[in-house]
Amino acid sequence: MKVGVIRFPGSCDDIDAQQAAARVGEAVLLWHRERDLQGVDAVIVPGGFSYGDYLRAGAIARFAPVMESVAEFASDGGLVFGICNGFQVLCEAHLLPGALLANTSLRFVFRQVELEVVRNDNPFTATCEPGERLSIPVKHTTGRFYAPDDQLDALEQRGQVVLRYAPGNNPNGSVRDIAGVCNEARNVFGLMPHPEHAVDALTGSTDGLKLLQSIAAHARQPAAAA
Amino acid sequence: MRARILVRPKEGILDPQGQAVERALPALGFEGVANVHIGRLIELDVEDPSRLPEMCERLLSNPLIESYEIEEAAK
Amino acid sequence: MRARILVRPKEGILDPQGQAVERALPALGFEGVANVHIGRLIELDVEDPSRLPEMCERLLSNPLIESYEIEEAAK
Amino acid sequence: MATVAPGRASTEPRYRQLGLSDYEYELILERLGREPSPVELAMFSLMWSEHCAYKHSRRLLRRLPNTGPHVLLGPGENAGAVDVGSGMAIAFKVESHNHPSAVEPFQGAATGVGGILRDVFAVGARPIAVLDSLRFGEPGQSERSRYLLERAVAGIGHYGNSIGVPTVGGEIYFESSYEQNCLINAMCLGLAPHSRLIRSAAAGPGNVLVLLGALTGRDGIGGASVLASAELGEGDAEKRPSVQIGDPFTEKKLLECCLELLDGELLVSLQDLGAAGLTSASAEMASKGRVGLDIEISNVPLREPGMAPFEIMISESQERMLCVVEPERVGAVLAVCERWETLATPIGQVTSGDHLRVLNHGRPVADLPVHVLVDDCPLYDLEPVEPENGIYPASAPVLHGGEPETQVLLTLMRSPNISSRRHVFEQYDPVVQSRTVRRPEQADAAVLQLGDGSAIAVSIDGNGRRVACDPRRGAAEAVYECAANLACVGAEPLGLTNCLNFGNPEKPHVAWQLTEAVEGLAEACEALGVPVVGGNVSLYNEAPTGPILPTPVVGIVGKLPDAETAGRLGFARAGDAIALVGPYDPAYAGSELAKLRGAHVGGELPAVDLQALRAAHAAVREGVRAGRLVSAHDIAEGGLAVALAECCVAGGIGARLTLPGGFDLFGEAPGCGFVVSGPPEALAGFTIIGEVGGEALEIEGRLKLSVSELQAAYECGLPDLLERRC
Ligand SMILES: Nc1ncnc2c1ncn2[C@@H]1O[C@H](COP(=O)(O)OP(=O)(O)O)[C@@H](O)[C@H]1O
Ligand SMILES: [Mg+2]
Repeated sequence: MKVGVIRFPGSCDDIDAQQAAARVGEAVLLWHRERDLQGVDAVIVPGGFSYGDYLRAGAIARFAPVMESVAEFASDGGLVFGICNGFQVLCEAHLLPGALLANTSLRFVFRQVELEVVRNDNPFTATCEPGERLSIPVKHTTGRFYAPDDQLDALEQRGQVVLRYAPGNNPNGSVRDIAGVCNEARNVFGLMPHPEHAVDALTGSTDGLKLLQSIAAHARQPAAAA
Repeated sequence: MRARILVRPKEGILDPQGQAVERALPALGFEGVANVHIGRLIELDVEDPSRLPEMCERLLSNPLIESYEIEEAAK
Repeated sequence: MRARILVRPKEGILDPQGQAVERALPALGFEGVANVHIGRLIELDVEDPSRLPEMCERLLSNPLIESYEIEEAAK
Repeated sequence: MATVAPGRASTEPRYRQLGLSDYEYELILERLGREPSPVELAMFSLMWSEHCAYKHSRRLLRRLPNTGPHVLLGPGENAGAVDVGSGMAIAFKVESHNHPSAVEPFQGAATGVGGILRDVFAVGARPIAVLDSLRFGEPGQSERSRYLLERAVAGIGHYGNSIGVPTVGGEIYFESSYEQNCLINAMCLGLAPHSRLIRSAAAGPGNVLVLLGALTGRDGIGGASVLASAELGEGDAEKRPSVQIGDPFTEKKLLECCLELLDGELLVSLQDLGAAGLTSASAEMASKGRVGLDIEISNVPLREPGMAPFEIMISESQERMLCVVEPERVGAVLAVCERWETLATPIGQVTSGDHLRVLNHGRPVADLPVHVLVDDCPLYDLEPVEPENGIYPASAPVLHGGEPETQVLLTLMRSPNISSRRHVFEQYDPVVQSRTVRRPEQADAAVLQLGDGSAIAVSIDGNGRRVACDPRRGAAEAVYECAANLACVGAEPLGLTNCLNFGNPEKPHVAWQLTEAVEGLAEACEALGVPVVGGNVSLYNEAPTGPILPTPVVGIVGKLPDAETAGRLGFARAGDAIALVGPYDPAYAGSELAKLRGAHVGGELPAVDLQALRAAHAAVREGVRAGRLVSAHDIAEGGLAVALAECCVAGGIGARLTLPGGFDLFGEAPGCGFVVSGPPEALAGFTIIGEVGGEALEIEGRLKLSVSELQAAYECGLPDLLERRC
C-alpha cells in the first residue's frame, strides 16, 4: 500500500503521519502545490496549522491545488483520512459533514483520551470491534464537532459516526461526543484525535496503529484497487 | 470600495466566547449586559464589489456555522 | 440598546490574519482585493451605553494592540 | 557608573533619551572623532544597551567554565551545541522575554518562544523541543498574576503548538517579588547533523547579504533599550505601542526554508534578527567575520510606508533572518525561498573593510567601524555589597506550626509552588515530531528519542527563594537539582545553558547576588564537569518595592544510550522496595514549608558533600539505565514527604515507610536525595525505607493519607487558585 501525506505550509504532524503510515506500507509526502497524487492508495490530510489556521482552521488550505486532486480522488472512491487540522480541512472542503468550532474551554488542549469505536463497517476502523476502547491523544483549539440536529440524526442513522469520546473524555464539547465521522460513501474519514501519535509503545499507546492497519488491509483487497 | 464584512455565529450554536464575556463583565462591575455574541470583522478594499457574496460564501465565512453581512465602510 | 463594537488591529501592528487572507484570495480567482484586515465583531445588549468605552478598554479589546469603535446596532 | 534613563524630558540631549550616559557618549565622540549621525546614534543606543552589550555581566560570565569534550559551539554563537553521538548535535539555549511579557503577556511570551526558536535554527538545528520557566506573583492574592499566567501560557502554547515544536517541560514558581516583574524564560533544543551547524560570521567580500522572512514594520522601535534595559516604572504607558505580534506561520515557513537552504549548502552564514534587529544582526556578523558590510536600506521590504532609515535599522519585527550568500548561489536561494513562500531580498554585500555602512538610495546614512559598535562599549565592574538584613518580605503564613503532619503534607501538595502543573502543560503539545518518550509528570526530565535508539533528556530549574537565602549555594543547587532530574531518567549531563534574571546590578546588594550566584553556578558546573555553552542575562527586574528574587535559571541537556530504559517517577508495582539514595541532609531554611509558615527569606542552606552527591547521581543513573530501578524521583520542594506523595500519585499506588525517629519530612536539600523503587534485591546497597503497595501513603507513626486524597490536593491546587473548575 502507498499512502500520500499532504504537506501544506504550516503542516506540523506531516512527518509524524508519514512515519506512522510507513509502519504499514509505503508513505510519501504530497506537496500542496502539486496536483499529482503519485498513484497513492490513500491520502492523509495531516494535523498542524495549515496556512496558520488564520481566518478559520482549514479554510484556506482547502483551496490548495492538491486538494482539487484529493476531491477527485475521493469522488472516485479513494481513501482520504483527515487528522485534526486535516479533519477541519475536509469539513471546509465539504468532503465531510459538519464543522469544527472552538473548544468550549476556549483553550488549546493536549490530553490522552479514551475513544469508543462506534462502527467498524468502514475502511478506517475495520480491524477494531464496535465498543472497543482506543487510547489516543488529542491536541487542538478548534475541535468541537458541530452539525445541526437533523443532520446529526441522519449521520447516526447512516452509520457515519465512527468514533466517540468515551464517557467523561470529551475534551472540547463536541456534540454527541463525536470524535470522528465519515462521509456517506465511507471512503473519507476525519477525526480530531491523533492516531499517528499512538503507534509506538515507547512514545505512548499503539492503539492508533489499528486505524492505519485497517486502511492497509482495505487497500490490499482486490476490490478496493478497482 | 472599502467593504466591511460582519461574520456572526449562527443562532442556536453555542458561542462560548460570547458567554465568557457575558460572565466576565459583572465581575468587573459592568451589570446590565446581555446577549453577547462575538464574531469576525473583515475589512478590505475591493475593485468589484459584486464578487463579495461569493467570497463570503466560499472563503470568508462558513455558511454551516456562520452568517455574514456586507456593508460599505467609510474610507 | 443593542451595541456593536468593532475591534481592529491597531494601525501599524502586524495583522497576520489579514495578510493570510489577502494572499489567499487571488489564488481563488478573486483579484483586486487589497488592505485586508481582520478583527472582532462584538454585539451586545447594554442598559447603560455610557459604560461601553470602559468595557472596551478593560475587557473587550486589548488597547495595546487593538482599537475599537462603538456603533448602535439595528435591533 | 552608567545610568539608564528612559523617558526623560525632551530637553535632554537625544543620546540620554536613548539611554546612553554622558560618559558613553563622550566615548563615542572620541572613537569616531566626530558626532554620530541620527542613524548611527540609534544604532549605538541599541548596541551599547545592557541587553546587547552585557555591560554589567560580561566580566562575570567569563567565570563560567565553557569547555568540555562534547562542546561543538560555545557561548558567543546564537545557541551552544553539544555532540550527542552518531554525528548528531543538540543546539540549545534559554532566553528571557520578561519585560515584553509584563506589558502584554500573550504576545510577549509568544514572541519569546519565536525568538529562541530562531536562535536555534540560526545555527542550523531543527528545533525539537521547548521548555518554559515562569515566575509570577502570588496567584491567590493577585488577580494580575493569574491573568499574566493564563495569558503567558496561552502565548507560549500558541507559538509552540502552531509551529510544530513540542513543549516538553518547564517550571513555575509564584513569589510576591515577581508581582510586577514576571519572568518568562524559554528554552529551545534543536537537532542537527554536525555538518549542518553553521556560524554567524560573515565572510567573503563580494558575497551578498540576503534578508529572509517577514516584512519590516515599526515594531519595537527602541524596544531593546527601552523595554529590555529600563526599570519598569511610572511612565510605562508610553512604551506600550511597541508590542510585537508573533506570527508562527511565517516562522514555520522561515524555519523550513532555512533548513532547506542549509541542507543544500547554499549559505555562507546565517543569523537571526532579534533585539536591535538589522543593526545587531549585521554588526555581529561583520564583527565575527572581521569584514565590513554595506546595507542598502531602500531594498528592505517594508510593511508600512514612510519608515525612516533609523527605524528600518532598529526595527524588531519578528520572523526575520539574515544570511550571506555567494553571488552565484543567489538564484538558487531565492528559488528555495519562493517554494516556502518566504520573502527573500538581497539588501547588501560583504566588503573587505571593517566598516558597517548603511546606504539609503546609495547615500550613506551611517558609516561605523564595526569594532567600535560591537566591542568598544564600556564594561562596568559591579560593586557588590552583601546586605546586612534580608531584603525580601516574608510571605503571609498559611501554616503556623503545630499542625498534624497529614495536614502539613496536604497543604504543601496543593500549594502554588508544588501542586500539579497539569492545567498549564495541557495547553502545550508535547508529542509533535514523535520523539517524546517522557512527557510532563511521567518523569523528572523530558526524554526525546534521537532515532538511533538513544535519547536525550532535558530539564530546567531554578528556585529564586533559595538563591535569595544564599546566592552562591542556591545557584549551585539549581545545577545539582537539574542534574538530579537527568539522573532520574538515566541521563548524563552534556552541557548547560542559563538565564540570569536579576534586579538592578547598579545596586550593591543586587551586584552581590549576581556575583555570588555566578560563582555558585561556576563551582557547581566544575564539580559536575558540565560546561556552560550559552545563556542569557536579564537585569533591571525591579519594581518600586525592590528587586525580584535573584533567579538564575539552569537548563541541562543530557544523554541516555537507550531510550527504552528511560526512567519514570511513579511507583509502579506492589511489593517493590523503596530506598532513599544520596547524601540527603535536609534543612528547614529556604524550604517551601518555611515559606508557608511565613518565615523570613534567609537562613543557612545545607552544605553539600560533592563526592557523595556525584556518587548518588551516578548510582541512580546507572540503576535506571540497567533497568534495576522501576522508579526514580529526586527530592525537591516539600522534602521527602512530598517526593513520596508525588511517586504515589504518579503511579496511582500507595506505599508504607518506616523512617528513623525525628526524620525531617519536609526539609529540603535539592539535588542531594532520591526516592527510588525496585525489586528488593536490586536495591542492595541503598537505604531501604519502605515498600510500594496499598492505597495510602503511610509513614509509620507519622502520617497516613489515601492516594486519592493526595491526588485531589495535588491536582486541584492550581485550578483552585486560578478559579478554574477542577
Ligand atoms: N548567562 C550566560 N551564560 C553563558 N553565556 C551567555 C550568558 N548570557 C549570554 N550568553 C551568551 O552571550 C551571547 C549573546 O547572547 P544574546 O545577546 O542573548 O544572543 P542573541 O542576540 O543571539 O539572542 C550568546 O552566545 C549567549 O549564549
Ligand atoms: Mg541570536
